[in-house]
Amino acid sequence: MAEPLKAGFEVRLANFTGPFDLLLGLISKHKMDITDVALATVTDEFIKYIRRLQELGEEWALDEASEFLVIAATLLDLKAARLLPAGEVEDAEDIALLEARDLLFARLLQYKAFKQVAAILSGTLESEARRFPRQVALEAHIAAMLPELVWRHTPEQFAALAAKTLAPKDSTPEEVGLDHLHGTPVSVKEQAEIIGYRLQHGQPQSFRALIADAESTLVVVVRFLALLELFRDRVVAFDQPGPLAELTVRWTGRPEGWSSDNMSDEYEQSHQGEEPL
Amino acid sequence: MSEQETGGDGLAALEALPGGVRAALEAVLMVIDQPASAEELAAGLNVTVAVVEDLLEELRQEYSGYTVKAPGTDVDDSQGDMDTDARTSAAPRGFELRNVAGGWRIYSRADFADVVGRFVLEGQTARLTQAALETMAVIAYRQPVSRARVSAIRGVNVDSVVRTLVQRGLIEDSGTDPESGAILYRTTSYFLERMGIGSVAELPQLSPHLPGLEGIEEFFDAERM
Amino acid sequence: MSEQETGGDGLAALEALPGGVRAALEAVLMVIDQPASAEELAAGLNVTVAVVEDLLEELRQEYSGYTVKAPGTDVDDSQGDMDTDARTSAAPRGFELRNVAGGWRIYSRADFADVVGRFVLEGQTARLTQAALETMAVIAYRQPVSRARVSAIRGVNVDSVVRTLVQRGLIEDSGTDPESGAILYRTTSYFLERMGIGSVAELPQLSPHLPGLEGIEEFFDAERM
Repeated sequence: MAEPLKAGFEVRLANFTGPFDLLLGLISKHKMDITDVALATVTDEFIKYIRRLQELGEEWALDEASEFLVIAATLLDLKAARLLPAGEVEDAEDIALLEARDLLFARLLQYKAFKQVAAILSGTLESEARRFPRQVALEAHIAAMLPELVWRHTPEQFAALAAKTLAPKDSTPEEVGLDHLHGTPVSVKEQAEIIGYRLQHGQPQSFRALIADAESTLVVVVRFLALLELFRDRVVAFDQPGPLAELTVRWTGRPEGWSSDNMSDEYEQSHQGEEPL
Repeated sequence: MSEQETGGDGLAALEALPGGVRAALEAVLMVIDQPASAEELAAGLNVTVAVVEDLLEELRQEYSGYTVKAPGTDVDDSQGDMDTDARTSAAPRGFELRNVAGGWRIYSRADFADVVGRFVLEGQTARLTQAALETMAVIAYRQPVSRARVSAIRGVNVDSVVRTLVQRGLIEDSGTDPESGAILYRTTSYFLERMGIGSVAELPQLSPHLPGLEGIEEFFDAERM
Repeated sequence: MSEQETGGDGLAALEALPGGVRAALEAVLMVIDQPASAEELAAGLNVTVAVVEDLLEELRQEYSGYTVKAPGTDVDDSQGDMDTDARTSAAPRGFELRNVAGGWRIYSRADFADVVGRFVLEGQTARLTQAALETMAVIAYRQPVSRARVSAIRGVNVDSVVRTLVQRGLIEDSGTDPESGAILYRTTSYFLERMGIGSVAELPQLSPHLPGLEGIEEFFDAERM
């Protein structure tokens, strides 16, 4: 168990390739049907397993561990619900719990399906690997018919090409979209001013309306931060009837006594000397 | 298929050679290093696609030990089968002709894998890990698909596994998602070759493994991204 | 050659397979790239050299259109032979088995050089593709290097591109890696000639283009397999 663990989270998982795999493993160990609500009985083991991984891992890869934690949390919820006296579904919390359970089952079933077809693909790949394609070098008399190669690269051009090709590629290009962050400076103060102006000179507005004209996700985020700042400065108030329901923002400050200059400028300070946010 | 419908010229020229068009087709099959479609072969031989298709099928059967009538006279298959069993050509050859990934290609017969493997280390690929297989499966059935979606289905980060699959030539970049800008991946024709199938439509059905979850994709799409 | 002089075991095992030792030999011959000697073939098939030599001669003749009896197994041949002469085996195949410089390999039949050449040249260009150039660059600066390493550096499968470069005479096999057994490639003198330099030592240094990349090899090695 305590072998040198270097290569990442999956190695530490020994036989499991992810949280669903672990969950499926535990379920089949208990000979349970996946859709059985008694899923809660594997919760302890699941948590225990994660704890053990945590103890083993020098640097517990947060990124990959988070999925385990999400599932562990859902399992705990289910277990808690089971411990409580059975009753009618009454409030939003009960419904959320049921949804969480269904979501977990659905994801688990989906994963199980892919695991099954992966096993089929594996079998096919293995039996197909017993056939070797003929792929031999072109016979000399045929190769001789190929047109003479056009080669126009000077050694220097060739070296430049080699340098470019050998340069390490960013391993996760998909996640590197930071360019636009540095390209478009968006200031919390500026956005607070925009929001402040709209709210002072109009009716209470929903958050949705306040970000309707935001040209990028970054602006949405910054407006949200600006709202938090305004809230701390006690010039706005929020109304929200329930979780994830529409968020309405109203102006509660004195009509004219506010300007963004008075704003606590934690954001601007913390970013001084760096690229604009 | 169209402009050479007669196929007469090509046929006439090649028929003059020993073995005729059939042997010429075999000769071409000897030098290709990736599957060639009937259309490509027909164009190269300057005969019609129909002629090539008949010949390919004839060679395929012959290599597998079914007796087939000589060249052009491919008709009497039913009759041929009768007295076939005991004859020389009834023993399969050591190689086979297969239609895989949209093209035809010669392979050594699977029966002899152990012996052939001693000579051909090349192209023998290490087995995929369980994580790679599962990732491969999700991509095969959900393509084109982003790493984020594959991650969501498998519950773990798949970045390094995806990179390995790309290097192995089993999947490739197929552009970016117009909304998220994420790179989308799809399987390659090399994947089809390795699977011995003509197209992804021939993959085993996923639905029998997914009881009553027909709408699940949309569900997750909405929920995830 | 020596310790298996009886060849009994190997024969027995292979004879049980459809087509027997003969088909096994065909299977090997069909997929090997480098010609193999009778001794090597015998060792791989685990039969005596004499058996292999007989079979090689038999196959050679058969591919060239001489009707040959099937191996030891040819039970009903007398009966089969009657109506055989006009049949398939009398026409030469499109391929031939040749012994060149002490090694055996299957080639396309020389008669069909024109049609084969036309097929191969179709779509061939005199220029290297960008993918081929990049692969060439990696091999030139990292030689001797295996395809797996080039794949890792380029992030894509390079098998077919490497084959093209070999075919173009720009790179060649330089033995195998003692650890992995993978084939290593290096540049040829033809490449130097085309570059107009005397040796690979004259290739421009990469450092001006690539500051601080000394550790790059280790990076890729560690990160891959």
